[in-house]
Amino acid sequence: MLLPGPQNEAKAVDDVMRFIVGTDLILFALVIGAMLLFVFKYNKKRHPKAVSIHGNVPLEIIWTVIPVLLVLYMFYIGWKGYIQTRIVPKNAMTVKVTARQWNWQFQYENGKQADTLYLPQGQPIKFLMTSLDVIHGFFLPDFREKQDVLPDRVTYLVLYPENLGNFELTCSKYCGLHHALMYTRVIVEPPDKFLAWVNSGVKDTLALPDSSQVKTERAGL
Amino acid sequence: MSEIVGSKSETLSHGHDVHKHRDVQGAKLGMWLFLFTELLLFAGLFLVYATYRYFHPVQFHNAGLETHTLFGTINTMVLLTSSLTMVLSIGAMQRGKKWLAVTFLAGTILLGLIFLGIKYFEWTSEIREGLYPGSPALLNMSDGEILFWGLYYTMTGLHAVHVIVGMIILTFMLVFILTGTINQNDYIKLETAGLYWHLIDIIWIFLFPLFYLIN
Amino acid sequence: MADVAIPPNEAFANSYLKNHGKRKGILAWILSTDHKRIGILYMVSLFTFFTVGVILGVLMRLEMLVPGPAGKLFTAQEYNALFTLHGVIMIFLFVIPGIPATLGNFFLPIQIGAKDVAFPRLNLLSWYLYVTGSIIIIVSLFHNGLPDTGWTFYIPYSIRTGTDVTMAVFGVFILGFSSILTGLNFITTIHRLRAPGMGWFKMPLFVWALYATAWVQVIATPVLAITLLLIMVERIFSVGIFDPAKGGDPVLYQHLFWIYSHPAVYIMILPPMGVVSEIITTFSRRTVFGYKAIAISSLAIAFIGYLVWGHHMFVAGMSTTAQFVFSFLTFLVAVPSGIKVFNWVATMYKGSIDLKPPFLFVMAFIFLFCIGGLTGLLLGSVATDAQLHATYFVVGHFHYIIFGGGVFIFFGALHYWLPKMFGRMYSIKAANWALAIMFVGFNMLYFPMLVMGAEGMPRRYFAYLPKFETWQHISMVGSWVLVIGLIIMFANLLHGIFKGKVVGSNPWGGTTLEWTIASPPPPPENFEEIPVIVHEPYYHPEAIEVK
Amino acid sequence: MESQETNVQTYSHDHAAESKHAEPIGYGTYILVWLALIALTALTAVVSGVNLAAFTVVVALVIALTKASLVVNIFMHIKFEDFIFKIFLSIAGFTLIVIFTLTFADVYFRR
Repeated sequence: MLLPGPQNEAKAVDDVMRFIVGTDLILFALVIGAMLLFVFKYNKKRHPKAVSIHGNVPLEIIWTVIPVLLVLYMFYIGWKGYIQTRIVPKNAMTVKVTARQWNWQFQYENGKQADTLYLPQGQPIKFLMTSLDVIHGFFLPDFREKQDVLPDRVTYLVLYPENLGNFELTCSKYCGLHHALMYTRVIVEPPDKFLAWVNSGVKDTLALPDSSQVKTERAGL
Repeated sequence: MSEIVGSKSETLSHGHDVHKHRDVQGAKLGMWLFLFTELLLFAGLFLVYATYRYFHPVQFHNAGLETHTLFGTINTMVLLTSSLTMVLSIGAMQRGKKWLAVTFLAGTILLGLIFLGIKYFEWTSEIREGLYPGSPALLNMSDGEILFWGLYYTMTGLHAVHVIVGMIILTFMLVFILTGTINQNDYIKLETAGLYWHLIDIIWIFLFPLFYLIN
Repeated sequence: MADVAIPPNEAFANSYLKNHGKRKGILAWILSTDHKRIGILYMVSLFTFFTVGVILGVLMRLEMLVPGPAGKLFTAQEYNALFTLHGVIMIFLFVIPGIPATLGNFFLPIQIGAKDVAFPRLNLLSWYLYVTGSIIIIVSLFHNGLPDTGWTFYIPYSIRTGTDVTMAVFGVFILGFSSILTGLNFITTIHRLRAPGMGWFKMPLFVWALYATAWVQVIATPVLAITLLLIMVERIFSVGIFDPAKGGDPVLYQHLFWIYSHPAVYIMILPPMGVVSEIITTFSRRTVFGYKAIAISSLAIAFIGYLVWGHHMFVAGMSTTAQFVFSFLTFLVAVPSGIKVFNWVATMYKGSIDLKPPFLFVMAFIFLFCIGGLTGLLLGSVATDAQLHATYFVVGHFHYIIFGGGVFIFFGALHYWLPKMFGRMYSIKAANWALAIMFVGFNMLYFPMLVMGAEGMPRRYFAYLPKFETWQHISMVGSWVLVIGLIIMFANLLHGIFKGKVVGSNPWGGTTLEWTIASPPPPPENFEEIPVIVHEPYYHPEAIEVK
Repeated sequence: MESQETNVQTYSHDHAAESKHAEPIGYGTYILVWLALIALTALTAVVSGVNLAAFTVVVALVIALTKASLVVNIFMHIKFEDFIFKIFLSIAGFTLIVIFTLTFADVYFRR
C-alpha cells in the first residue's frame, strides 16, 4: 500500500503512517473480535438469560484514558513529521510555480522556464507557488507532499529529492473542466546534467548553492 | 425571505388556542433559538469583516471616513427608540390597554419606516458619489476599500431586509391586536415578535461603530 | 414494560395511516401537522432523492471503465456535473435531513411520551421548505447547464464558472432553513414536552442523539446560509468579498464553509449512533452499558465536533498555528466516538443476543464505522494528511463513515421500526440476504478507494493513470453489487409495508415508549393517556440486574 | 393544539413561570434604559472623534456590548426569565467566541 519514497521527508511521513495504521489494525481487531466473540458466546440459544450490567466505572475510565494518550501521541508524531517538511534549508534553490487552468509552469532562478519539472538530485528545493485563476493543488504523490496554490497569494513547499527518477505531479484541488489532465512529470537528474539543461537557452547561468554549510531557517515569505 | 415564513409561523403555530394554559415558555424558547440562528448568520458576516479589517486596517480607516456618521447616529437613535416603543406596547398589552398598545406598535412600525427612509437617502448619496459595488470609482481604489464598501452594502443591506421583515411581522401583530387574537391573556405572539425586533436593533448596535465610527 | 396487547385489527382501524380529518387523499397527507405523517412525507421524498443520488454514483463509477481521457462514457464536463450533483443531492437532500427528519419526526415525540412536537405547523413548514429547496436545485440543472463546482462550492471557481451555481446555492440556502427549523423544534420539544417522570437521564439514547444533533443544526447551519448568500451576492453584484482579484480571500471562504460543513458530519452521524444504542439493547435483551457515558459523549461529540473544521484545510494555506490547533482538536474528537463503540460492544457482553436484521445491520455498522473512524486518524494527522488530502482516500473514508456508518444504520432503523410504523413485517430472510450482498458490495466499492488514495489517486478526476485500472474496476463492480443489495432491500421493505404479515405492538421486545402503543400508532395523539415514567429507558424485567 | 395544553399541565414549574408574567415591568424602567442607550450612542459617537489609536475599536465595541446587554436583559427580559434561557444564551455566545478564536488562529498567524 505504501510507495517507496524518494526523499527523507517521505520516510518520516511513512513512519507516522505505519504507526497509525498499525495501531488502527490492533484496535480494529480488538473491537471486531470482541463483538464477534460476544455475538457467538452470548447468542440467545447459548445464553438465554441476559445480565443487565449498567456500567463499570474503572473500565470506562481506562478505555477513555488510553485512547486519549494514544491519540495525543499520534498527534505528536504527526506534527513532528509535518513540521520538518516546512523548514526551509538555507541552501534551498527557489523554483517559482505558476498554476493556471489547466497547466503548470516552472521558472528557475536564472529565468529558465519549463512545463516539466527538472530537479537536481540531492539539492533542497523551495517552491514558491501562485495561481493565475482558481485554486489548484500542487501534489507530488511519491514525495508525500501537497500544498494548495492560491490566486493572489504565494504559498510554499520544500522538497528534497534524494533519488533519481521520473515522478508524477498532479493537481489535487478541483479546478474545472480539465482538472484531471493538469498533470506533468518531475524528473530528478544528476546535478551536472540538470545544470546543463537549466543553463541552455538563457542568458544567466545558474550554479547550485553551496551545500557545505547547511543551516536551516523558517521560510521567509 | 425565509425569515418571514420562519418567524411568522413560529408565532402562528400557537394560534387558535384560547385555553388558559399555553406553552408560553416553549414558544419563547423556540423564538430564542431562532434568534440564535439570526445572530450566527450575522456572525459569519462579522467574521468576514474582522478578517478583512485585520488584513487592511489603513484602507478600512480611509473608507470609513467616507460614510455618513450623522445619518448613522440618527438611525441608531431611531432604532433604539423603536425598541422602546416595542416594549411599551407589550407593557400596555399586559395591562390590557389595547389602544395604547396599538399606538406604540404603530409608532414602532413608523420608526422602522423612518430608519429605512434615512437609509435610502444615505445610500443614494453614496451611489451618487460613485461608491457602489462594481462602480468605476470603486474599482480604482485599493482592495481594502473595495472590501469595505462591499461589506458595507452587504451587511447594512441584509440588516435592512431584516427591518422590512420585522415591519411586516409587526403589521400582522397590529392586525391581531385589532381583531383581538392578541389580548391581555394571550400576548405571546406580540412578545416573540418583539424579541425579533430587538434582535434587529442589537445587530445594528454593532454595525454602527464598525462602519460609521472608524474616524 | 410488558407487551400491551392491542388487537392488530383494532390498531389498523384506528391508525394514523387512516384519514381522520375532513381532508381526503393526498391533501390529508401534505396538509397534515401530525408528526408521524410528516415523518412519512420526508421519508418518501428522501428516498426518492437517494435513488437519484445512487444512480449518479453508479454512473460515476461506470466512467472509470477506461483510464485515459479518450473513449469515455461521459465528457469531462458531464463528469464534473455528475459528482457535483451526487454530492449535493446525497449531502443536502438525503443525509443531512436523514434520520432526524424522518424517523426522528416519527419517534421523538413518541419516545418522550408527547403527543406531537412543540410546533407542529412549523414542522410541516420545514418539509415544505425542504421540497422547495430540492425543486430549486433540480430546476437549476435544466437552466444554464449543470453546476460543476463540487458540493463544496469553493471560490473563486464557483463565482467564475458559467453554470448556474447561483440557483443551486439558493436551493441549498432554503434547505438550510428547513434543517434549522427542524432543529429548534426538536430542542423545544425535548425541553418542554417530556412525559412526567422522564428526567434527562431517563430519555432514550436516540432522543439524546437527536438533541445533540438539533443543537448542531441550530448553531452551525446559519453560517452555511450566510456563506451561500455571499456566493450569490458575489455572483450577482460582484461586491468583491469572495473575489481574489478584488482582495477576497479564498481561505476565509473555506473557513466559513467548513464551520458549518464539518459539524454537518455530526448531523449525519449522531442520529445513527442513537439508533445503534436502541437496537443493541433491544436485541441483547439487557440494559445499555454506560448509559450516561453514551448520552454525554453525544453532547461531547457535538461540542468538540464544532471545533475541528480546520482539518479540511490543512494544505489550503492556513497558518501553521491553525494547523497545530486543528490537528490537536481533531484527535480529541476521536475519543468520544471511540467510547461509544466500546460501550456498544460492552452492551453485547452477557446479553442474550437475538440476531435479527436490525442487529445484523448494527454489526455491519460497527465494522464499517470502525474502518471509517480509524482511517480518519490518518487524515487528522497533518503529516499523513498532506499525502492523503483530496485523494480517493478521503472519498473512501467519508463513505465508510457516512454511508457505511450513517446510511446503513438508517436502513437498520427502518428494519427496526418498520413493524411499528406500518404494523407489518418484512421477510427476515430477504433482509439478511440484502444486507450480506450490500456489505460485500460496499467493501468492494470503497476499500479500493482507500488503497488508490494512499497510492496518490486524486479525487474528482474523470480520467486516471492506467496503474489504477484494476482497483477502479473492482470498485466499479462493487457499485453494481451494492445496488443489487439495495434493490432487494427496498423491494423487501416495500413488500413488508403493503403485504407483510401483521405483527403485534412489540415484535422485538423493545422497552422504550413506542413499543407500548399500537402498531401502527393511533392518530394524532399517540397515547390515550400520557404515560408516567418510572424505569430507566432500557429496563428489561427478565434480565438479571447487576448494580 | 389541545395536546399541548394537557402536556403543559404536567409541569408544575410552568405555572410558576406564568405567575411571574402577571407582574409587568414598569414603563419607567424601560424609559430609563432607553435614556441610557441614547446616552451611550452619543458617547460612542463623541469618543470616536478622539484619537485613541488601537483602543478606538475596543472602546467602540465595549460600548456596543454594554448597549446590547441592556437590550437583551431588560427589553428582551432575559434578566427575568428562567435559568435555561441564560444557558441557551451562553451556548450561543460561546459559539461566537469559538468561531472567532479559531478562525483568527489562522488569520492572525498567517503571513
